[in-house]
Amino acid sequence: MATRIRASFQQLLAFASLLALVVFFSVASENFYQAGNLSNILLSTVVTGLLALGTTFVIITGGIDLSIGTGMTLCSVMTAWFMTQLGLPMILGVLAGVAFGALIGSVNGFFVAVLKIPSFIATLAMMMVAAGLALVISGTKPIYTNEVPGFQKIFALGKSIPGLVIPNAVFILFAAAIIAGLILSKTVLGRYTYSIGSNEQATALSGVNVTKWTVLIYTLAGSFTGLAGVIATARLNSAQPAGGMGLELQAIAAVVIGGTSLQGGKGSIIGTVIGALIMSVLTNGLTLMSIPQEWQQVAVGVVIILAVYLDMMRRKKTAK
Amino acid sequence: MATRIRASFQQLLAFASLLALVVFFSVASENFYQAGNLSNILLSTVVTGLLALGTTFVIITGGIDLSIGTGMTLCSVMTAWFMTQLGLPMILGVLAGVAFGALIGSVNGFFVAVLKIPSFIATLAMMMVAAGLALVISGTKPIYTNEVPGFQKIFALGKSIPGLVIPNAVFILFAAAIIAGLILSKTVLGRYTYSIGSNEQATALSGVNVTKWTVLIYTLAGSFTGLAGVIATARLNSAQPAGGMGLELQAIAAVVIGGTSLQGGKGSIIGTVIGALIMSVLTNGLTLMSIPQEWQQVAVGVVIILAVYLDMMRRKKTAK
Amino acid sequence: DTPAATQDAAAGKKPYIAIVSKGFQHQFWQSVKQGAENAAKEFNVDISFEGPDKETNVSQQMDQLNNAMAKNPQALALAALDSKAAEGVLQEAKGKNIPVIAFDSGVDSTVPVATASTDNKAAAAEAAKHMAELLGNKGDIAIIGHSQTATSGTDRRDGFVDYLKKNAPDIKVVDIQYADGDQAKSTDAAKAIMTAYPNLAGVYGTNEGAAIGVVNAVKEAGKSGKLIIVGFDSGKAQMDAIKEGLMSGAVTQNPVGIGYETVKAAVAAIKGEKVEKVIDTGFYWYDKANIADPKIAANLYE
Amino acid sequence: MSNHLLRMSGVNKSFPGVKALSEMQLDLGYNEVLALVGENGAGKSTLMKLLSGIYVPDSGKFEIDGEEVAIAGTKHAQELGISIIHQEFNLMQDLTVAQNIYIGREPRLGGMFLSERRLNRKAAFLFEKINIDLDPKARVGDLTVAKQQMVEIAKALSYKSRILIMDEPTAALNDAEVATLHDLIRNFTSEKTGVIYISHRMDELKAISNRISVIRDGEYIDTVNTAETSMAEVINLMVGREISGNQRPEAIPHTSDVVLKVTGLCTKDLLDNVSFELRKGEILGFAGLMGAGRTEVARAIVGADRISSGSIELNGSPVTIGNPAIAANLGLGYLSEDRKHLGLMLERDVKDNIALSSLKMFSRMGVLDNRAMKATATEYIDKLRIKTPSSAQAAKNLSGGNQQKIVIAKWLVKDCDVLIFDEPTRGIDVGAKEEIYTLLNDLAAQGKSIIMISSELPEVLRLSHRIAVMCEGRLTGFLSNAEANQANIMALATQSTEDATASNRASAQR
Ligand SMILES: Nc1ncnc2c1ncn2[C@@H]1O[C@H](COP(=O)(O)OP(=O)(O)OP(=O)(O)O)[C@@H](O)[C@H]1O
Ligand SMILES: Nc1ncnc2c1ncn2[C@@H]1O[C@H](COP(=O)(O)OP(=O)(O)OP(=O)(O)O)[C@@H](O)[C@H]1O
Ligand SMILES: [Mg+2]
Ligand SMILES: [Mg+2]
Repeated sequence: MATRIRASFQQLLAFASLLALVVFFSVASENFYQAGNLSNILLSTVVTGLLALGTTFVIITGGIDLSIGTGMTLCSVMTAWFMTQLGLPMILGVLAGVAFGALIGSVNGFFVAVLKIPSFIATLAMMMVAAGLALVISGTKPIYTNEVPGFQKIFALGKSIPGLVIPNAVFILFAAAIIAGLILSKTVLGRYTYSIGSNEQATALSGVNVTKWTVLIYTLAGSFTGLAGVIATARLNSAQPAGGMGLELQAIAAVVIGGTSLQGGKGSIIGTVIGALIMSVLTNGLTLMSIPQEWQQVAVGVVIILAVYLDMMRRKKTAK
Repeated sequence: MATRIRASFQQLLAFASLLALVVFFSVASENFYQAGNLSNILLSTVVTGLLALGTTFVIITGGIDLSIGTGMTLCSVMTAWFMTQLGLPMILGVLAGVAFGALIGSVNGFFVAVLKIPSFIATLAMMMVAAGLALVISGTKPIYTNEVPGFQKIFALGKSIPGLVIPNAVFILFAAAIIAGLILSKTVLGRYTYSIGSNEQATALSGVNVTKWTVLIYTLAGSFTGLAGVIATARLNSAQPAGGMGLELQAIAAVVIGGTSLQGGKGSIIGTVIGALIMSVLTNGLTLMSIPQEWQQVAVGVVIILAVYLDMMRRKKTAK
Repeated sequence: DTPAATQDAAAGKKPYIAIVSKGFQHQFWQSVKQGAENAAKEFNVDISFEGPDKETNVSQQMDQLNNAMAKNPQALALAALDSKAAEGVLQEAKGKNIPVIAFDSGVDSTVPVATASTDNKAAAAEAAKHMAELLGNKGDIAIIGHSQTATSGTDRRDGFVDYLKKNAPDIKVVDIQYADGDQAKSTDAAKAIMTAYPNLAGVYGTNEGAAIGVVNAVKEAGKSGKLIIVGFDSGKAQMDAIKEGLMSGAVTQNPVGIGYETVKAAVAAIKGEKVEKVIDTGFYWYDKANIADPKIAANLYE
Repeated sequence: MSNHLLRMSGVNKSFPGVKALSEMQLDLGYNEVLALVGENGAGKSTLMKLLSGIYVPDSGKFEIDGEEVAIAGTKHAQELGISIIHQEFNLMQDLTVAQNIYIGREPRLGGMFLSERRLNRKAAFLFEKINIDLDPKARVGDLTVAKQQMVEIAKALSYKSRILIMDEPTAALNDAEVATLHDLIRNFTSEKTGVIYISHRMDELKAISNRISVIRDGEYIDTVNTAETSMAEVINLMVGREISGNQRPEAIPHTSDVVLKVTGLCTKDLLDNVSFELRKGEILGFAGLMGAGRTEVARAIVGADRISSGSIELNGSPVTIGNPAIAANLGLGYLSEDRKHLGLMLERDVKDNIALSSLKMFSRMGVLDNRAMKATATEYIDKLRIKTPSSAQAAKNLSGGNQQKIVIAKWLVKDCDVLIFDEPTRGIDVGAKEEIYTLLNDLAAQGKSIIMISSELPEVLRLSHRIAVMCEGRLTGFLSNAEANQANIMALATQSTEDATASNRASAQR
């Protein structure tokens, strides 16, 4: 009980960081605290947020996933390819996109768990392979999906709830976050995610098939990458085969700002969501304040340090 | 003794990987194994190689340094700025450039050792700050150094050894590697690098001032980043303020291919040098074979996995 | 008067124009920004200028577009990385009566009231024309590109290659490598190509970084003067190389002019004045002979 | 000059939810070995960590040679002449033995440069002086737990300290090594020095200590002169009740089914043709010197290490066990000797640790039943008397012995038919040991089969129906409980290869 209260207190405080930023920007720029802009912020969180959800699992196991950025790009290309070249109906195309992400994840998992290659290097290699394959498969050209009726509307920009300016993509992110949260806290897979991150050897000696579960965890993480690819495609109505590189660092930053430890064994989905929001509030707010872009980069760096440091200080206090 | 033999055997085998690549490309492309091209390969290794040297120390402590890519860019800008705006004589400019790298490193070290921020996140933030500052300081314009007499010749392209086509930058890399190797294996700082990476807590309990030494180690690593910035400036006769991002991953890949463990506690400079050479031989060879670039990325990814996997298999065998 | 402008007049503030470009770090975009700022001062308007970190980052540009719209601009200027992806925001702007000005390679849409751009393909063809002349219409050449996906990269490649195919079929493009416009990477790639094709007669670099990379490569390989090099854009290093004869010449667009014309058109649109649908900011071939020509020099940046 | 080398009084220390020490007092005389005993979680390690500068006391007075000192940190403690062997290892696995011992005090070639040669020579000299068999150049990570313990001991002795604290140094040592350690201690103590010695092995207190201080639940109980006090009295002071039981088990009838049959087990490194049978309801003790290969047998059986040849039959049918998960599925559990690295998730709570092996039991279709997990954890906290504020306490905050109980609980919850316990009572106090013995006996009585590896011969004799003895990777003999005693076990445990080949040759000639 005590720990639960303490844990939620911590998240409350991470949330406080986010609120502080929101209040600051609301004062600094009149355009910030407006329905339309808040919905922009949420929308710009979706892809990084989805990537961060998946990678939260990987990081809790003590691993890291550098392949999510270009992996997302590859999934985006594959989704568009499935729909337009292969002619799959929309919903099948979406599922195939997610499944392709899961496939990438399972390959990562295989390298890490079966071949015992450090996750940093396995996913770094996958990052390059995915970047290359996205260009190869697309023929280095965007694949457009505007011929797929309803795709953009349903999976990105449509506003299903009347009266609310929030687009569907945002709801998909929140639904995914809830599912991820439940998996992490309520299922065997979630528990093993923490166990493996806490002490992999002890977990293995306790009779847990660490290899199998690690592959599964990476596969799950990959399916979030796949979903991110689908949403990115829907939003742009096209798969953009270049790019994606760098997104992984943003996603990882979101996860860490959210209080998940890179040492493994600790972390939460709600933290990750807050972390992702902090990142996009920051970018949005600084832009609205018309800060020159080079200074924005500096500011984001400084805020990351501050957020993580304050979070650590609070933890220490609550732990005392 | 036995361990030493085993260690050098391992490096022999990593070296064999490199040789295998060289042989392959020599067969695949008649232009590969030619003095001029080999010197090209060496020259293209210099900057990543220098970055990899510094980051080897950080990785052996169990940390990671993501700031080396854009940090190098910032050092390059500062070097050019010192020489042209501040009008420092060349040699002082070079020293100031290296010192600036050390400063960046010491800030990283401060965050990691004093504030206890995980190195991944501290250096990620520094990566962004450095990228922004490079643009700010340069006014987003390249700073040219062709007015500095001898700079390019002495620190990059001049060929000091008659009859050899190898440019000075390459000798600087090898000199730096030798110094790094000596520091790592023969000095107290090197010993504590391994010790902190093996068990930071135990090292601290043994009365070693872990905070101080960690800051020093990051500072040392930063000075290699500074040197890389100097050489990059000399080679291009200008500081290019954009870019540098992504270089850190190449450098880390080189370190890991060279057998240094991301868990910390293990690693060697000779391995890093071989790792860096493997990366540049690969890029050069694939380009000579006119492999389309998207396939090159795929190939590099695959080779990284293979190299690390084979290295691990061999280790297992020799360890037995 | 558009409603947006009326609102603004009531608030007693300068009109505000949001500019979303394709990049911000590179010289070219900084020159566009410079031109825009010049115009902003001249016409007494506020502007903001923003672009993604990389020309491949379409979704970052979408976020920047959204952010720009959140600032309720009186006009929006856009150099779209992907026109179709931007269509939604363009429609939103249209719905809110915010005039849109397209710039650089333009926006493939009916929404923009004006386009201030250069035809990248035509400019590349101009470079190809000079390359062909200098080579006597035969020989092997290579291209160092700056992007295999961004339209500026593909247009400058395709315009060049297509011209040669049509007009100088004996010139063979033996290899194309891309190096993100990074000088060091471009240098290494060009050196490798020169090694693989020892008889290479010419190299074309598709932007400033690529062109300088080629120049460096030739210098480092000790082949100065043995290859024909043509480039794109300007910058001090490239201009020096041309003056020294290392490079035969390059095509420059008019980035300052693009920025200036864009803002000028936006101001006109805000006032409800008629603007020209297409504002061709032009491109120029420059070489050792005409580099000092004031008409040319005005389009070059250091 | 004071007649106390070290004296502390009025010491208090609290952790969140735990009052670890209250008004604690202790004094150590010159030329004295003071034993400090108490149940698991009594506060012994905490007190020593205060003394060595790792924790800061809430309040309390510390005097050395009668002068009050405030210990500001680990380095300061070293400067004050206090050195400590922690209950848990503090070694750098990737460094060599010599590098570990002299970390922070490396011989230098002037300035920053190291002299590896002088370092190794210095270490070799130290080992010779204190008569420990260690290779200065061996990588610590390659050593067994026992050897690592020796490294810790050598390291502590290498400081020219006056107060030496040893927190359960013998938990991982067998009797021969314990004897060596006692010699070291006797050599160390002098008119200027003293030793605080923490142990749960009552038998050795008599041999080594001058006085015994007893603490219970963070409070000081009493200090007695060793020579004048019986161990029963000490135990009584410690646990506040009588500990009964010294009965020895009967052999299991040969008619009982063979549950586990291991034939010709070999590993690349060490094991050589290990064959044995384990019957239903049997406790088979494994005895042997450090490095004899008992742990390796266990790891090989559960698939944690690769075997080069040999076969395993479970309930009469041959099985291939590629990893511990397969073993667990077959009802074969292994409790590791190294709880910190191989047993516990230190950052996770008690409940998660206890449930780790049995999540299947606590879940339906992959969804966990947290309430059931908590109930079970609470049940075992009571049953094993694990001292913790709640089942939600992080494992790292528990005392060493209580951590060990968690690992045991983990395997008790998982309903295995064959359990391999490797040093199960390492760091567990006498009272709790009895409880664990009772549990093991109960399990055997229920028809479970148990392999118990232990370096404490009394424990092996106390529990095992049968005893297998190993030496240098081979099984050198089996003894029934009735015929076994310390002498014949030691004889088999030291029957090295030469003896064996000699006797084999002899028997072949016969
Ligand atoms: N860092 C900590 N945080 C919270 N509680 C702690 C911490 N360290 C120790 N404790 C608690 O303090 C009490 C005393 O622990 P200590 O380790 O001193 O026991 P011990 O006498 O050494 O036991 P053992 O014989 O099992 O080693 C225990 O209840 C333990 O759970
Ligand atoms: N991680 C390791 N790396 C290399 N050798 C090891 C390792 N662990 C154990 N050994 C070696 O294997 C042999 C057997 O060790 P094992 O731990 O099985 O012995 P044991 O009988 O259980 O003794 P102990 O009482 O030390 O646990 C020893 O010679 C030891 O040096
Ligand atoms: Mg203890
Ligand atoms: Mg053992």
